[in-house]
Amino acid sequence: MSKVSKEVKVMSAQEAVERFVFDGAIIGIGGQNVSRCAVALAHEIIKQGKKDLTLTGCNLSIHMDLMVGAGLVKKCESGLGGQGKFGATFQFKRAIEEKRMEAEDYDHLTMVSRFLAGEMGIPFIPVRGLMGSDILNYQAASTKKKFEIINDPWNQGEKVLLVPAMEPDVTIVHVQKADEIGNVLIQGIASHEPELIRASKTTIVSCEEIISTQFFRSNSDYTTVPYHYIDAVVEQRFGAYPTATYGYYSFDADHINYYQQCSRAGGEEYKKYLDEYVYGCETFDDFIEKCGGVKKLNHLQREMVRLM
Amino acid sequence: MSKVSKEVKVMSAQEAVERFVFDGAIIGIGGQNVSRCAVALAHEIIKQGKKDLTLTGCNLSIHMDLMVGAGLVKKCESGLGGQGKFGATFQFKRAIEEKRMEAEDYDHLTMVSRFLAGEMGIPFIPVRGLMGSDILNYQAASTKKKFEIINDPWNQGEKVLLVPAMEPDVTIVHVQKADEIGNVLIQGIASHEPELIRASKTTIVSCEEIISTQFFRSNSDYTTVPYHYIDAVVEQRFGAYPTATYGYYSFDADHINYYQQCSRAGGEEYKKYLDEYVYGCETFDDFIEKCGGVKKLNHLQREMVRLM
Amino acid sequence: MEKQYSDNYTREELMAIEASRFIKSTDTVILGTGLPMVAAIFAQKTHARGINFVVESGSIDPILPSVPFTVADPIIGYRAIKTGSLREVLGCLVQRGLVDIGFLGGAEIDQFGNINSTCIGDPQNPKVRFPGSGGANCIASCVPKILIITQHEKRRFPAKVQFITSPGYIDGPDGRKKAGLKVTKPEIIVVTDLCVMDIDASTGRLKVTKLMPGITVDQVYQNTRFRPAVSEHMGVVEPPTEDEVRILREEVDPKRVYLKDCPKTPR
Amino acid sequence: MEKQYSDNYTREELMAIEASRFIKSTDTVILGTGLPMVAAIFAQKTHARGINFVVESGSIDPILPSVPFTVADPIIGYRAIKTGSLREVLGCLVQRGLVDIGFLGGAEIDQFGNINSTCIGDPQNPKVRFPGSGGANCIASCVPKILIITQHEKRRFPAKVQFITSPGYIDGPDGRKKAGLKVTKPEIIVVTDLCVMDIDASTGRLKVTKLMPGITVDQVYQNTRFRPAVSEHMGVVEPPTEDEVRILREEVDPKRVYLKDCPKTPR
Repeated sequence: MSKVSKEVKVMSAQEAVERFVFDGAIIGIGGQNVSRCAVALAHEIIKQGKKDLTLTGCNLSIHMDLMVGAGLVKKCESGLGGQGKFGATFQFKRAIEEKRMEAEDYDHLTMVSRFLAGEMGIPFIPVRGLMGSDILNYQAASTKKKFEIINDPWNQGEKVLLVPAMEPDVTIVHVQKADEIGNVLIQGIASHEPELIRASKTTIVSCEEIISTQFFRSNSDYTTVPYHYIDAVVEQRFGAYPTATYGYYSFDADHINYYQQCSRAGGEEYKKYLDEYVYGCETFDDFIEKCGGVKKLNHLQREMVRLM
Repeated sequence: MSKVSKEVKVMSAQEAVERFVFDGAIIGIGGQNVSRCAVALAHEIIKQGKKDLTLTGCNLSIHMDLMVGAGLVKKCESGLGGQGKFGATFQFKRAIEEKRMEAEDYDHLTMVSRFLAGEMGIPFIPVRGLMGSDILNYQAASTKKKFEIINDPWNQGEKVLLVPAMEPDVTIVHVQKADEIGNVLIQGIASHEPELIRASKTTIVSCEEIISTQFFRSNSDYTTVPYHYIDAVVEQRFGAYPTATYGYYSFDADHINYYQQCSRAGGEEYKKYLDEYVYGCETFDDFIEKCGGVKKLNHLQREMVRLM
Repeated sequence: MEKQYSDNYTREELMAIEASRFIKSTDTVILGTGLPMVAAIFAQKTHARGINFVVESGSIDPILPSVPFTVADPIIGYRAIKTGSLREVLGCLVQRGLVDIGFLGGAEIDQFGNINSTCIGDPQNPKVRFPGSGGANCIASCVPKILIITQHEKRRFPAKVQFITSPGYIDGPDGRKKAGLKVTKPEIIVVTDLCVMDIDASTGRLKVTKLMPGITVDQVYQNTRFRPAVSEHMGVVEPPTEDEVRILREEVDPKRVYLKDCPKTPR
Repeated sequence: MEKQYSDNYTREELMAIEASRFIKSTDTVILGTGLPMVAAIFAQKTHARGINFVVESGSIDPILPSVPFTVADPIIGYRAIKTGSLREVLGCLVQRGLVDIGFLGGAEIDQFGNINSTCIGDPQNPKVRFPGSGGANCIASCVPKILIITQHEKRRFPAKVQFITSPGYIDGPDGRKKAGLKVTKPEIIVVTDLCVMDIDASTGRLKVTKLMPGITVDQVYQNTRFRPAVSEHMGVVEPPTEDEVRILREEVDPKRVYLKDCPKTPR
């Protein structure tokens, strides 16, 4: 069996999640803060109720918080959980404080280094950070071995911290453009995603637009990740909403604030949010419609154009 | 003192080599086989007689052979010395056989991993190769510690090979485009150069064209390496001749074959080549002129256009 | 020409301006959001035009017309030299040792300059959970000059943080060396609404070097759970000029994203 | 339909075609120059259209209209899906375990499938120096199926290579495991102008499985310094069809970059 496929991989979010996400999976998540979070794919995972998930990435944001809030996540292993100026990821915060979920803390450099080790097929990698911090003094009960410190073979008397490669079972990312066999073009800031995608055993990519393979063959310097690493391509306009997709639309501060209000309140109010905006929407397009539809989207697109 | 400069760095090859290349330096070299070898910069190093050099890279090709042939190199530390179908790098081959030069052999993956460790600021990195090969059983007399094998802390019973970061003192590369503060755009295959440049303490880049900084600011997804890593920008059309620069001109098989004939013969015939084509050319433009000038270049440009 | 000091500025504004004074025109600065962004963009628009910013999410030397909303705000890549990746910024610049200044913040800062942005209470069993490190730990570990801007409240300045997310001097002058960090003696400068402190490398502890206008050492003591040393040559933070306040309000943060307390720019 | 076998082909051509038969349409193949390139492009133009090539210098899935001159020939990136870097190919594909087939060659191949492309004589003091490993060692270490095309000459097939540049089974069936390689039992297939051999995983040694048309086992023995085992079910290499020879000559290597011995295509 070859590991790499050049077949057409276009499918619905529903089919992609059914095929590649499983209970107990380690899920790599792309996006950062208010940019390019894989919200459409997170909604689908929630609707299908995939459970006992471990989420991993650098800046876990609203898509993480949604899955945690839906009770599907047993552990987060990341650099950070939060939404910057929009405040905490309250479901994440509360799940930890109430001991319903484990948190394995690293920092962003360490996480991207772990994905780098994963994509390079090496078992671990040194990092210069973490030493002297309490990040090394605590680890989640389910973590076997968080790090190792060895003597540097090349510099006598110096200690070096090693961290293990991270190879998620399945990664979900939202990008600007992909073709039907899975070539991916990320525009603007790429965050930890090139390493994350290549480190993952399988990857589902949702995209604003499916473009031709010929585009990649004519602009081969620009391809972010070739099809070798991609298992499913889901075409979903506004798939990162309410977060932004550079070049397409800005984030929707109103909806994020509303989400934060519900998430902070928790309980019934949060449940109502999920019922209304996730479970209550047959498709992600229905969700967008409910959040303001064309009018809202036109506004967010105009905001993005102004930035460019 | 800040380490990064945003000043204008445009200077002549002569000035760049005078300022940044020194006797005994470890020199990183870009290019591979018949593509984008930094020949103009190598010529300048030879004219200035910088000596006791260590050359490092992946596929060391004609630019390496020239510096070895000029008697400036005490060691090559690389994946390979050769010119593919054009045959051996005969000066390299003979210098090793006659024990006038050390060779420290790794393979390409290991070398690029060593540059990766260098650019990441970590002291070493694991690789999956080399184990079981004689590459680990022999090392050059001047090499202190070629590798280390440790037990994998995460996989009991497995051994892991570590190799040390490589941070050249100065790297020479030829690229398609750069701006005056040192932003670099490599088009087509990038080989080991992104890692090599970022791993180096200083870098001299020669380019086909100096373009505006505004180009980079308007196409910021495409920048190969930002100015932070570059110390000198040398504008030299055809600076990789007789090797190719993708998008600009193909390699000149005739001149490479002629070089190979001289290099294989060695002795007086090789000396005559250097006298005629390196020492005897005040500028690299003079060298190009001597090799066929405009007519030859037009031909090589047409050959490239046909490929695109 | 005599400087025209303003008498119309907020504490927040002076904190940002004072922090900006530690930035030179040749510095490479890694930015987070909040007042640090205000300080850094202010520096770029005034005395440090050559400065270059990098942002953890992958933006290298953008031209920020005014303060972005978050480090992942799409505007963070505006006219950048390169919109790259987190690895390129935190790995190939910060960890590689090419960044001169890093801004940090957190819930707690202790006498050794250690920062907590992880949790309050037993870390195995936290009472209050914060976001976590993000890029902060690696910046604290690898960058030789750290700037911190924070409100000076007692609960923010304990003798010992409950969780070291980002190491300062850990437990004394050799704390970082013992821990194995390569940058053993970074400058750490804390700018608060009461004073400016920096680490005395010989003790590994914060020391008050300047007071904010009108503030006394006693006020600092009263709002700090440890007793910082005070400089023999105690200074006073220079107030901003009218021009500086104007630039801050009209050019740096015209929408009052971070400067909440100051009046809106009349339009 | 009966196959129209050609009786007009060279040994080189049959070696390339026989090697191509080990490639499936779904394979990811890492290519070097020479006959391997002929074999792989031939496979792509005939029975393995879905194949994708990668090349160490950074080209991922190019469309090669005909054989390139070297792995760094500018044409190597022609209509590639991505023109990337050496790290992406040798690190993120080969070392990551995503490449199915690698082609290798060298000055010597021994009974364990070890390859020497470094030197003859004491490695500290070599009599003849070759180019070195290039990408070969990492391919031999990490790829589960290795194809080697080579002339069958006595000096090329010693019992033990003078320098293991690229490991085969090293010294026996568990050689790779003992050495710490992750791929412990790769397929290694050697196609020569006399025969086809592959590694018997139970002995870690090459075994003759097929003879080239008209060749005897004795001829193989006479041209090999070790005595390879022979398969109980010895086969004969299937000759090429007329169509195959035409494709090879007219489409794959029309300029006779590698197929030196066969007649030029009449134009």
